[in-house]
Amino acid sequence: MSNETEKMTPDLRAFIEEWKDKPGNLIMVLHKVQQTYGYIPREIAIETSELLKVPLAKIYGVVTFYNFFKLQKAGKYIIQVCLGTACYLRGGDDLIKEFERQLGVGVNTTTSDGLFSIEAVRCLGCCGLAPVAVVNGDVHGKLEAKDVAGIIEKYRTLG
Amino acid sequence: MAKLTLDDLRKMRGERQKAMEMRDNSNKDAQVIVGMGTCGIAAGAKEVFTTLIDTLTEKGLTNVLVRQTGCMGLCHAEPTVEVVVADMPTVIYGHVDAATAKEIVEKHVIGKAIVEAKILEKPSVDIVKEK
Amino acid sequence: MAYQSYVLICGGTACCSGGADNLVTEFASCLEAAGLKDKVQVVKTGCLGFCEQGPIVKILPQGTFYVQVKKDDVKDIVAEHLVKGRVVQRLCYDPEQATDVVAEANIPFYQKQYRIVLRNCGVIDPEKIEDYIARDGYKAIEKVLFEMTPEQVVDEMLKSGLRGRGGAGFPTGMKWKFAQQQPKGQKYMVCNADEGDPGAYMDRSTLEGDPHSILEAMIIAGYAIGATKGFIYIRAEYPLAIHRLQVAISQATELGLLGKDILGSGFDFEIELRFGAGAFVCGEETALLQSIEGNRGMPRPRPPFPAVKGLWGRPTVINNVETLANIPVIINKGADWFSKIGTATTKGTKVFALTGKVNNSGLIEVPMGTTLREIIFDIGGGIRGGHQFKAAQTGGPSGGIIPPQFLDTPIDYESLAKIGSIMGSGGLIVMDETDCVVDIAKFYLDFTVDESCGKCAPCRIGGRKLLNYLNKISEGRGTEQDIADMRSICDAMNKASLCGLGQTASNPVRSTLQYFMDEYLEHINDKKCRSGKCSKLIRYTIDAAKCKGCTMCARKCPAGAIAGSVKVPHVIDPAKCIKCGACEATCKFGAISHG
Amino acid sequence: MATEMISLEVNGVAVSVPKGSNLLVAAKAANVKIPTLCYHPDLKPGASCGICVVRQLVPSRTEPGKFVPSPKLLRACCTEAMPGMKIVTHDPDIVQVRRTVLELILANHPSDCLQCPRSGSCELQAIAADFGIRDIPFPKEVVHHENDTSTPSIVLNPDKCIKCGRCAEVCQEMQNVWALEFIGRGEKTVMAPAAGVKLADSPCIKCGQCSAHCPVGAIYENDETKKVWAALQDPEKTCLVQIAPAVRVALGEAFGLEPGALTTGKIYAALRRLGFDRVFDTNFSADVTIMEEGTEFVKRFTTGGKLPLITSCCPAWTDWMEKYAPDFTENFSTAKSPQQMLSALAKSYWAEKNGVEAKKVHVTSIMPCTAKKYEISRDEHMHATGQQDTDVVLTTRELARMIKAAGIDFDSLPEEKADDLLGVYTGAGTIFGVTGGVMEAALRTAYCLITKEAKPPAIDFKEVRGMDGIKTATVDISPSRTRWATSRRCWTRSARTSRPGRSRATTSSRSWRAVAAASAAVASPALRRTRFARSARPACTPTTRSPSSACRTSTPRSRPSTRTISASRGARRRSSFSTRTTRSSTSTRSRKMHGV
Repeated sequence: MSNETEKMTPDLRAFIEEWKDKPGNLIMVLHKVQQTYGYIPREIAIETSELLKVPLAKIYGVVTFYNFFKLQKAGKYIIQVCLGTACYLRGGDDLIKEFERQLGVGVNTTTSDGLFSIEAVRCLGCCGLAPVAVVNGDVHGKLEAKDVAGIIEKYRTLG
Repeated sequence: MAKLTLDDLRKMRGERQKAMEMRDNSNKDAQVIVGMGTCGIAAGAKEVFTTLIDTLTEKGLTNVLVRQTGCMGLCHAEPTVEVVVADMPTVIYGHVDAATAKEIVEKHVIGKAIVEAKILEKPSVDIVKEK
Repeated sequence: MAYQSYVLICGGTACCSGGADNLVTEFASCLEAAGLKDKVQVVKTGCLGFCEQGPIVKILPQGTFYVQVKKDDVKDIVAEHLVKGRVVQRLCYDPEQATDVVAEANIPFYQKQYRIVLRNCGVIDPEKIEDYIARDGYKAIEKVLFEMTPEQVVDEMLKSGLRGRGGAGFPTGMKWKFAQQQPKGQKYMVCNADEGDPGAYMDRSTLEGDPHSILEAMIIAGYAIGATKGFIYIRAEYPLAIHRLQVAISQATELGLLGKDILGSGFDFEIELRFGAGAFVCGEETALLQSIEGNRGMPRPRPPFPAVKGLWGRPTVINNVETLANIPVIINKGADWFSKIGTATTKGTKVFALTGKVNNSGLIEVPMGTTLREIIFDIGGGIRGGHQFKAAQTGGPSGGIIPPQFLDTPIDYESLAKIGSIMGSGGLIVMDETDCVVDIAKFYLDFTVDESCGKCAPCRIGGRKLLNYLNKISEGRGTEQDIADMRSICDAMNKASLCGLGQTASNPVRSTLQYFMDEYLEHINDKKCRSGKCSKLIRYTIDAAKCKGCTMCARKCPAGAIAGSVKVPHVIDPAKCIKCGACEATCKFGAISHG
Repeated sequence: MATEMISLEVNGVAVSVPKGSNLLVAAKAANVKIPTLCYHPDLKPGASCGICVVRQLVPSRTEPGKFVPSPKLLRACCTEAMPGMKIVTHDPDIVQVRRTVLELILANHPSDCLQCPRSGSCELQAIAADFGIRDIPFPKEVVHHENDTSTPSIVLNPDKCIKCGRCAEVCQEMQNVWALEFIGRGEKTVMAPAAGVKLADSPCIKCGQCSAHCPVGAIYENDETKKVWAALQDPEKTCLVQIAPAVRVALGEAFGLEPGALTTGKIYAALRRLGFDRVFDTNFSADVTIMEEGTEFVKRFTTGGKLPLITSCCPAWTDWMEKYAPDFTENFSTAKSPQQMLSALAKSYWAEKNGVEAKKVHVTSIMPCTAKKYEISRDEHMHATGQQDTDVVLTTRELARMIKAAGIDFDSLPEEKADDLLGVYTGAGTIFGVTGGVMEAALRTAYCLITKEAKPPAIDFKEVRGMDGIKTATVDISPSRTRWATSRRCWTRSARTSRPGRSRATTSSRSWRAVAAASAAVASPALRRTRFARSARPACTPTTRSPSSACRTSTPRSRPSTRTISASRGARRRSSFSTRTTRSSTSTRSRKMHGV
C-alpha cells in the first residue's frame, strides 16, 4: 500500500521546475504527481510543498477536495463504473453492486491482492452505450450484471 | 510553418475549400470518414479504423482516403462511418463493427452498392454551406 | 458500375411495424417488372429517425423523402420517380411545398435539427487546422481584428441576443460589456469546459470535434474585452478533448493565429489549458476561478462578479464551450441572422445530450423554441421498447423533472423556468414508466450531496437530510410530515445557499413533489412503488393457481419467508421477505411475481 | 483623509456608512443587528453559515420605478453596501429561512451544552436561544470523530464543528501557520491538520488563536483545573501561583467588568482564597527578562553578536520561528520567558530561602495564551530545577471557572498585594502585557544600560505604512541610531496582499523576512559607528546575578543554540513517526513544518 517510500522522479522534478512560477500551478502539478505514481504519496506531497513553497496543509486541502486525486495507491486495474444519469437509469447501480459483490470490496477500495479497485464515476460521455464500465481505459458498454464475471476474469487472467 | 498573414490565411482557405468540396484531399476517388469522438472510440471506432486501413491495403486500394472526424451526434449508432464515393450518394453507416467495415470496403467502395441495414441520416443541414 | 439510384427503406422498429418489410419485396418486384433491377439498389436501412411519419422511403441521389408509404404506393414511386424522374407529390411530407426535388433539407423535420454549434462536428478532421480554415474557420477573427473595434464586437454580441449556455442564460454581450468597461490592465478570458452534469457531454463532443472554433471564439472575446490571456478549464476526465485542444493550440500558435501580433493585427492572445480534478462545483464560475488559481474549488460570494474581480482579482469573462462555439458564426453571419433563430427571449440553438429511455440517444442541436415532443419523439425516435413517456429531466442535478403535460412547451430559458426546470447545460434525460420519481430524486440528491463543496450549511446539511428523507420514503418508512420537512429544507437551500449548485440542488425534489405527489404518497401511505424500482417496497406473491407446491422456492429463500407443504400452494410472509428475488428466479411455473 | 460615505436604505430607513462597509454595518446603522454565526469581525467573511441572509429590493421589470423584493437572498456579511441599495433585513420568509438553516445546523450538532467547555459563551447556543429553538424537526445525526488531544494546549472536537472556517482562516491568514485546513469535501469536510497527522505533529504553534475564534466548542483550551485542585488539596505541596500581566485585564471581563478594567488586587485576593500558599506576579520575572534581554542586547550590540536580537518570551513565536524561519533562531535572545524564569526562581531561589524542597513546590501559572501550556514541557531547559519548573498553566478562562466553582464573589473582593519576593515589579514588567510591550521595555532598559542615563526617553512607535502589523521606532542612543521592529498581533503579521504567482503564504513570509533583514541592516552600521562599542559594559543588577543560569535556556558560553534545540526536537519527532523510514533530503524547515 502507500507506506512504501516513493522517490521524486527527475521527470516530475523537471515538471515542477517548469511550472514553479506559473500562477495557479498547484493542481497541474498534482495531476503530474498522480500521473507519475497513481496517487499522491505523502513524501512527494511534502517535497512538492517545499519546491512550490506552498504549505502542506494547502496541498492536502486541495487533494482531499478533488475526487480525482487519491491518497492511496489504487489497484492495478481500476474499474470505473459510470453513474451518469443515463447509465444509472439503465442499471449502473446494479453493476457497481455486482462488482462489489464479486470482488468483495466496496467502492474506492482495492482488493487484497492489489489487482482491482472499484470507482463510481460521473458520466464518461458514452451514454449511447449505457450502462458503461471502463477498466484502465477499455470501455465495456451495454453491460448487464451477468457480464461482470467475464470482465473480472479477463483481467485476472492478464494478472 | 511560417506565421500567416491575412492574405495567407485567405489563400489557404480558398484552396482548402475547393479540396473539401471535391471531397478529395489528395486526388483520391473515395473517402471513408470515421467518427472518432470519445463515444465512437468507446464503441469501437479504433478497431473499425484499423480494419478499414487493413482491408484497403489488402485489396491494394491506394485511391481511398480514410480519415477521422469528431462526433456526429448519433450516439445510439456509434461507431459511425461516412462513405463518400464519386458518382454515388454520400452515405452514413451506423453500428459499424469490423465485419461491416470490411463489407463497406468490399461492397460500397469497390462494388458501388450500398451496404444494407446500417444506413443513417445526416442529422441536419450544413449551415456553413448555407448562404 | 455504380447504381443509377438507390431506394432506402427505413428499417427502424416503428417503420417495420408500419409495413416496411413488405415495401422491400414490393420494390424488388416492381423494379424487376420495370427492368430496373440492375440500375436501382433497394436497401433496408437503420432508423432514419422520422418515426412519426413512417414508413419512410428515401430515393438517392436526389434525396427525395416519401412518408407514410404503403405497399400500393410502391408502383407509383417506381413508375413516376425511378422511371420518369418525377417526384410523387402526394407522398411528400408537405405536398404544398414539394418541388421536383424534395430534398431532406426542405423537410421541416430535418430543420428540427439546426447545427450552429455542431456545424463542424462530424465533418472536419479535428486535428487538421486546414479543415477548420476551409469551413470558414478563423474568418471571424479576420473581420474582428481588422474591421471592428472592441465596442463593435460587444455590440454585435448584444444585438445577437446570445445568452450563456452554461445554465443560467445570462446575456453574453452584457458579460463582455462589464469586463470591457473595467479599467485597462490585465484581464482574462476563461472557457468553462468543466462539464459536470451526469448525462451531458455536449461540450466534450464540441471540443473533440471542433476545437478550433473554441480557440477562435476566445480570441474574439479576448479582443472585445481587452484580455491577452485565456484559460480553458477542462475536466481531466476528457483526455481526448484535452489532446485535441493541445493539438489545436499548437497548430494555431504555429500559424500565428495565437500568440503575438495575430495575423499582423497587433493583437496578442495566448491560451493555456488548466485541468479540473473531479469536482462538479467547479462548473460554478467562482469555484472554477478558485480552482484555476490552484485552490479548493469553494465558491465565493458574488458580487463582486468575475467580470469585475475574477482570476487573481482581475476582470475575467467566463463563457462555456457551447456559448463560445456560437461566436464565430455570429460574427461571420451577423447578429441579425442569429437573432432570427429561436424565440422572443432566447436566440439561437441549443445542443442537448438526449439520453435515457429514448430510441435514438445522441447529441442533437435544435433551434430554441423546439418542443420537447419534437425532440423526444421526432428526433429521438420515441421511447424505447414501446414504453410510455413518463417525464424528462433537463438541467441535470440542478434542473427539474418535466411531466407529460408539458411536452409541448417550447424550449427556452423562460418557459422551462416557468414549469419548474431549467435549461441547464443541456442534459436531457427521458424516463419511462419503469422509472420511479423518488428514485430519480434520490439519484440527483446523492449526486449533489457527493459534490457539495461543504462550505455552506444549507447545502451541506440540507442536501444530506433531503437524501435521508428520500431514502426513508423509498424504503416505506416515510410519513406525510416528511414531505413538509423536505419542503422547508428545499426552501432554505434555495434561498440561503451561496452558489448555484446549492441554490438549485433541491430542484429535483421540488419538481417531483410538484408533479408526482401522488407517487410520493403511494410510497408513504400504500408502501408501494408503482415502477418497482424501490426494492424495499416490492412485494413478491405466489399465484396459488400456478403454484404446484414443489417447495423449490421455500428451499431457496434465504430468509425463510416462504411456507407451505408439498403439493400445496406456498405463501410468502412479506414481513420476513428480504426482496432478493431468488424465489421468482427459481420458480419453474411462473407462479411467483412481484409488484 | 476623510472616509467616503455612501447612502443606502435599510428597511426603508436612509443610512449612511463608510464606503466598503458590509451590510451588517449598514443594518447596524438602521438599528438592526443581523444574526450571524460564522462571521467574525477579525476575519475575512467566510460566508458559510447562511444565517445572515437579507433581501434586496430591485427595480421591477414590469413596472418602471417600482421596487420589488428579489427572490434571491444576499448574505449580509460578505455583501458590500452599495450606494442606492435597498435592503430588507427581516421579513417572515427571511426569518423562516434563517430558522431552518439553524435547525439544520443543530440537527448535526451534539447539543451537549451542559458538558461543553463553551457553554455560556457559545455563539451557536446564543443564536439558538435568540431564535427560541425548542425542538428540531429534522432527524439528529452526529458523525463521531476522535478528539485530537495530542497537544497540551488545544483540544479539537470535530463533532461540534460547524465548518465556519474561522480557525483555518486565522491559522493561515492571520498567523501564517497553516496547521489547520479544510480537509475533505462536502459533508465529510473536517478542519484538521494535513496528511492525517495529529495537531502535535503538525506545524501548529499552539497559539490558541483557533480556539479563541471558534464560535462553538469544537476547539478549546485543554482544561487543567483538575490538576490544580488536586495540588491544592495535597498537604505535601506548597502551592505557588503566578499571574501574567495580560490576565489582570482579561479576567475582569469574565466577571462582567468593563473590558480593560484592572483587577490585579482582586485577583491576588481570589488566588489566596482558592488556597494558594503564595501569590506571585509574572511581572517580577518580566523585569528579570528585560534585564536579561536588555543585557544580552547590549552585549551583542557592543561586542558584535548576532543582531537583530529577537525576543524569545512567547513560546508560540519561538515555535513559529523554529518551524518557518530556522535561519533566524540564532537571533533569539537566550533568555527564558518570564513564566519560566519565575517558576525556575521559585523552585530554586525561593525554595532555598524558604527551606522547602523544590520537588514539593507546585507552581501554577495563569497565562493569557494556550501556547504557555506547551512551553512548560517543550524541552529539557524547562526542567532547570531538576523537575518540571512550571507544573500547570491555566488560561484566564480556566481561572475564572475555578473562581466561579469556588463560589468566590469576585466583585466584592478586597484589593490585596502579591507576596514578596517574587511579587514586586517595575513599570517595565507591566508593559509586557500590551502588544509591543516587550520591545518597549527591552529598549528602555537597553537605553539605560548603554547611556547610563536613569530615565529613558518616551519611545514612539510608528506603524510602517502598507505593512499591516509591523511597528518600528528609532531611538537615538547618541550618536548611533538604532531601529527596532515589532509586530503587532502577538508575534506575526497578517498579509492580505495577494497577487498572481505567489500564494499568500509566500508573500507574507517573504515580507516578514524582508523586514527582519531590513532591521538587521539598519542595526549593523549603527553598531560599527557607535563609540560605546568597546567602553560600555553591561551593568549587572542583583536579580540577574545569582539565578541567572536558571533564567537562560543555556549559558552563553557553552550554549547549544536554539537551532540545536530545535534540531534535537525534530529528531525526536522524526523517530516517533513510524511510517517514515528513510530520511529525506528536505530541509529542517520543511520537516519541522510538516511535523515529520
